[in-house]
Amino acid sequence: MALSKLENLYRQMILEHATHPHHHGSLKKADQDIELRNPTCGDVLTLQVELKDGKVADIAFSGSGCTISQASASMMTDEVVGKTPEQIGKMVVAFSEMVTGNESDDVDELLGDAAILAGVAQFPARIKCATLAWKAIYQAVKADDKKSTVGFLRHDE
Amino acid sequence: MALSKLENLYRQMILEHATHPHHHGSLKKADQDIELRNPTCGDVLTLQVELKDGKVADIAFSGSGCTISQASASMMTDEVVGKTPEQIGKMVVAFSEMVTGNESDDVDELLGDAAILAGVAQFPARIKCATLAWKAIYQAVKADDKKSTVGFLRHDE
Amino acid sequence: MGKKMNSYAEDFPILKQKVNDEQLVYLDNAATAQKPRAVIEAITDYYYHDNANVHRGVHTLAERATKDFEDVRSKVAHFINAPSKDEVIYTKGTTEGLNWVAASYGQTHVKAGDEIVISYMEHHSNLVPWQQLAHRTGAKLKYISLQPDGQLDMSSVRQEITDKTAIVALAHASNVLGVVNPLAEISRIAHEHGAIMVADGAQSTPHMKIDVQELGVDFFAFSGHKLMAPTGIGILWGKSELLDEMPPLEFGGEMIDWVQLQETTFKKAPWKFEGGTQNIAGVVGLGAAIDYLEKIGMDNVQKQERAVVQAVLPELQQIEGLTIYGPQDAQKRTGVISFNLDNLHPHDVATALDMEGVAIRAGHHCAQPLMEYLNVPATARASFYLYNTIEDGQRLVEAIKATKEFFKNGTI
Amino acid sequence: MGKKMNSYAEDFPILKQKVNDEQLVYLDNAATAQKPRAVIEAITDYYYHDNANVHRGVHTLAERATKDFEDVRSKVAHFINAPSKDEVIYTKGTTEGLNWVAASYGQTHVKAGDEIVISYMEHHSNLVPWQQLAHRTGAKLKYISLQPDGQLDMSSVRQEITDKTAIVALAHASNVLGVVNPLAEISRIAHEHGAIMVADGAQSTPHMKIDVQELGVDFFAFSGHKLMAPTGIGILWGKSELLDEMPPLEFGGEMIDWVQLQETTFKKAPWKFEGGTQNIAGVVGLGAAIDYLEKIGMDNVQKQERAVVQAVLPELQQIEGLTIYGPQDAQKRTGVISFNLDNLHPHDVATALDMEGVAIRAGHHCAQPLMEYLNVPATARASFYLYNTIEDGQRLVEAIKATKEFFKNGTI
Ligand SMILES: Cc1ncc(COP(=O)(O)O)c(C=O)c1O
Ligand SMILES: Cc1ncc(COP(=O)(O)O)c(C=O)c1O
Repeated sequence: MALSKLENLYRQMILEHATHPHHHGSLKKADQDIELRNPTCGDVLTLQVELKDGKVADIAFSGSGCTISQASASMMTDEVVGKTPEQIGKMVVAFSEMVTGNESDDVDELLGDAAILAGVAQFPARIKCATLAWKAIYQAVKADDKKSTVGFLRHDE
Repeated sequence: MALSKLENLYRQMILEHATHPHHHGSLKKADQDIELRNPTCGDVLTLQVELKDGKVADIAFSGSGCTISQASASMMTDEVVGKTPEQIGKMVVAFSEMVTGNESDDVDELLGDAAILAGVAQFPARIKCATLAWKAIYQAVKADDKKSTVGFLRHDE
Repeated sequence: MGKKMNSYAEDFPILKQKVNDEQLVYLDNAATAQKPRAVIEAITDYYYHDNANVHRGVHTLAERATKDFEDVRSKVAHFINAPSKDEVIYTKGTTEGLNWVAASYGQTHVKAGDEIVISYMEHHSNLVPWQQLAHRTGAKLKYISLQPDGQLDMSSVRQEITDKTAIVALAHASNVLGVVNPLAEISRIAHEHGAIMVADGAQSTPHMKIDVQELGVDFFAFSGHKLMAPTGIGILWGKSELLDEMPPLEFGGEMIDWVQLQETTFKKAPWKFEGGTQNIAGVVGLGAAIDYLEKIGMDNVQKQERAVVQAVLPELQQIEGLTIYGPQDAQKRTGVISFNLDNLHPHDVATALDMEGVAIRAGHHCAQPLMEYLNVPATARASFYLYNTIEDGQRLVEAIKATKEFFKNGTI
Repeated sequence: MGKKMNSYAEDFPILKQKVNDEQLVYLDNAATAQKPRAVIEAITDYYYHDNANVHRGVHTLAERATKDFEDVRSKVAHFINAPSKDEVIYTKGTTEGLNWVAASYGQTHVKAGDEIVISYMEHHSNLVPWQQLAHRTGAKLKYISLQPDGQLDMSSVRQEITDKTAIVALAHASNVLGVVNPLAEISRIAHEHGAIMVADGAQSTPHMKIDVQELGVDFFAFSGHKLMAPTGIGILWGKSELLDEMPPLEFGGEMIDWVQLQETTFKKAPWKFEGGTQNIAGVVGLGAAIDYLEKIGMDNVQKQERAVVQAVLPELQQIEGLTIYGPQDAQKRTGVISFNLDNLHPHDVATALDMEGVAIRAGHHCAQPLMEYLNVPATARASFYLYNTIEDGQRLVEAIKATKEFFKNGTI
């Protein structure tokens, strides 16, 4: 049956992250506090980031969204802790490329567990769900960056 | 050659009326003074009417327009002198019907020479040229009539 | 009732395709309808034989195009029982029609302190234009509440509409809840208070006989594309007394009577609203869509859809964990069925159904205030049209069950 | 140059028909262009395979339609060399695009005492919106004069554009005089005075390579239907800094970011301007038209048309009693040729030509102030496009001669 194909998208690890998201909640002390929406589906994501020594020291997210957006947010928060804005910038680009079908060789290394979201590339309508959290962290750590070079960040749809 | 068909439209009498229009000019004393335009082709028609004893006593028109609109105006002015508004109303309806292809048996009687414009029915794009003057006389003698029953009078195109 | 209830699907070539290796079941009709062969061929015929710009031309093609263009206006007038074809204005769609009423009639008739009354179930296209008009004029925007089953609360109608009300604007049929609002009655109430009544007919016109005079409304807007006609064409109907008072909004082209360097006079309605070259092929396609629907008869269209809903709704209601919004009685519904499954996000449900070949929509359906009112972030929505069969409904039910099964090990 | 110069006509099925028993020669291209088979088939393919509403959908058809819709935006950006696809807004046509600039940018940036500068050759669509904006804001509308041969008088340009000028709005190419205006130079002058430059590209975009950056303009509007694309679709391009400042005009549908009961936030440009369901099939058709033209190359399109005009113009000039408006030098012209014959009314000429199978237009061409300026009630107009051949031009010449002969016994 056709739902078997769904397993490419909803891998076990993704379902687990969505059901029991990491870093879910809020921070007492945040340097960045960002709310992003995916108007198409009604998703809301609030992201808080604490920076120390030019690195992400702590992070938390909350909001409502689908399995993919929740899992992606959970995985993203796992991966960016301890990273510099520059490193995060590279991760966001790699993630953006990966979910639009241009997977590079080093995604596992760059993105860790989040690389499992590569399957989203086969579900174009869901790309926006996967990228919402990455869009948020990108804005949080590079808030002064006007014209982004990351494709999905410029498309507001 | 295809222009021979043109003779159905540009009959000799029509060309004569257009070249030497009757009642062309203006009245010293007019009871009605109406300017109508055919915005599609830039035609302007000014019509002046003098009424006496409930009948059209004198009439004059001026303005610029194509052969058909000038000839039609000239013929119309010939036919309406001495007629009551009621009679004119009937003539206008008959003319409107005739040029849209619904010629009745009594057009010759009702419209006199103007019946020769029946050929316009084969040239739908030119109906508006032929009816402009009739629209004007209709408005001149029935200016209080709100919703006209004459088809072409309601269509502003 | 036989199994193969109708053969209308035969007229819609797009339905004969596989999507994700499954036979397509298109249940996103509230978003846009598919087109019968007759409509698509009317468009190609137009481009292959008659294409020309309208009104201005003396030559044969221009005359043919103009005749087609104006004949469809009469056809539309007949379709919605408008008193005159001169009250039928071509627009881009419902959104443009409603915006024009707000920007032209509203801007010139609504003043500070006036009230504009809409409801919690409105589509953004019948909400934001009024909200922004209220901002611009200092008027107050008020909302009619809903009963628990999603129907308009008539006591709230009577309470919100007052002598201060200038405009009441309501959906004729909801794009989420599947209810039809009693506009004839509400028009009477609005008129008693000296307000005008604007109807958003986007979701009703495709599915039932419309009689603007019986509804008693002052303006009625709908979209061609939800009615089997092409995209980019819609209709705004308005009472001629009101249209006559309204200033045009888009200047240029055939809407003009006479232009001088510093002054311009405009044509009468409907032409004064139709600035620039219109969507002529869209108009031709709209005419073909109306012909197609009228040949079947709008009452039969409605019967056919109701039969499908009556068969499907009870089966949906039996799925454990499935919440259906709006009336639970199939007699009180249109073919729009919004739902949520367990605590799955509707987006996940829609993706799963798409894998089964069943095309539905998920999201806020351009009705965010309604989502808040229902206290859900979003819903899934299946919506039926003439060409859908009871088997299509069955496929929906099966696909939902399979989705439930797939996700039973839990997500959010 | 061989006799059968091109075989493009083969791509346009509509041209293969008889009109009044004569083979059709379509020379009304400035009003609207015919569509190549590739464009018509793109529309039917869309309706037969992919039709769905865009942006909002999760299912496969919706995703396909959305991709098509957004891909064409990039295609258009490339076609006019726009820096970003986000500056490309879908409209109904040129008229809507220019009206939006006037109603949104103009309304929020022009104040009493400011000046708006246009020219005597403007189409009503690039005249009345500015005239009405001037009325609403108390600004002054000024006109640039023309040289005797119909070209813009550059000394008048320098005189009319002053430090009070807020907006300069000009046709890139005239729909009557066949001239192309030197927009790059005028943009510089406008910018020196702190004014913005709006270009009406309706008559240039179909016939020559457009580079909005080279032209230096701030807004550029054109229509699909004159460019072999469907009716009901057009483009407004604007610089993103300006688009960002502009309030949206039509509310509802996908232009929205977030709607609350009393407040709404909007998406960014271009989406904030695209209220309601768009003309999706029209967009797909526009993409196909651009593909068709780019495959040939816009420079070749221009060359082809110029060759025809170069062959036809001298022959027209030799007809006694024929007045041709605009430059008499074929090198300085587009394929638009307006004329009058003796003291015949152009309407009579157009009817006579139609009898010969030659479709031209007669009237004021939505340029009444220009007619006054030229001191004629109306003109006849033949306009050529890619698929027209030298033989088509010959047919025009012969038909005009026959008309002259027919009416030689005199009319008005
Ligand atoms: C120069 C010019 N500007 C504007 C327009 C208006 O274009 P549209 O009718 O497609 O809006 C036209 C076409 O009629 C034109 O020739
Ligand atoms: C109830 C309702 N109103 C208005 C609209 C807007 O219609 P359109 O997008 O065709 O302008 C829709 C469709 O999305 C609708 O369902």
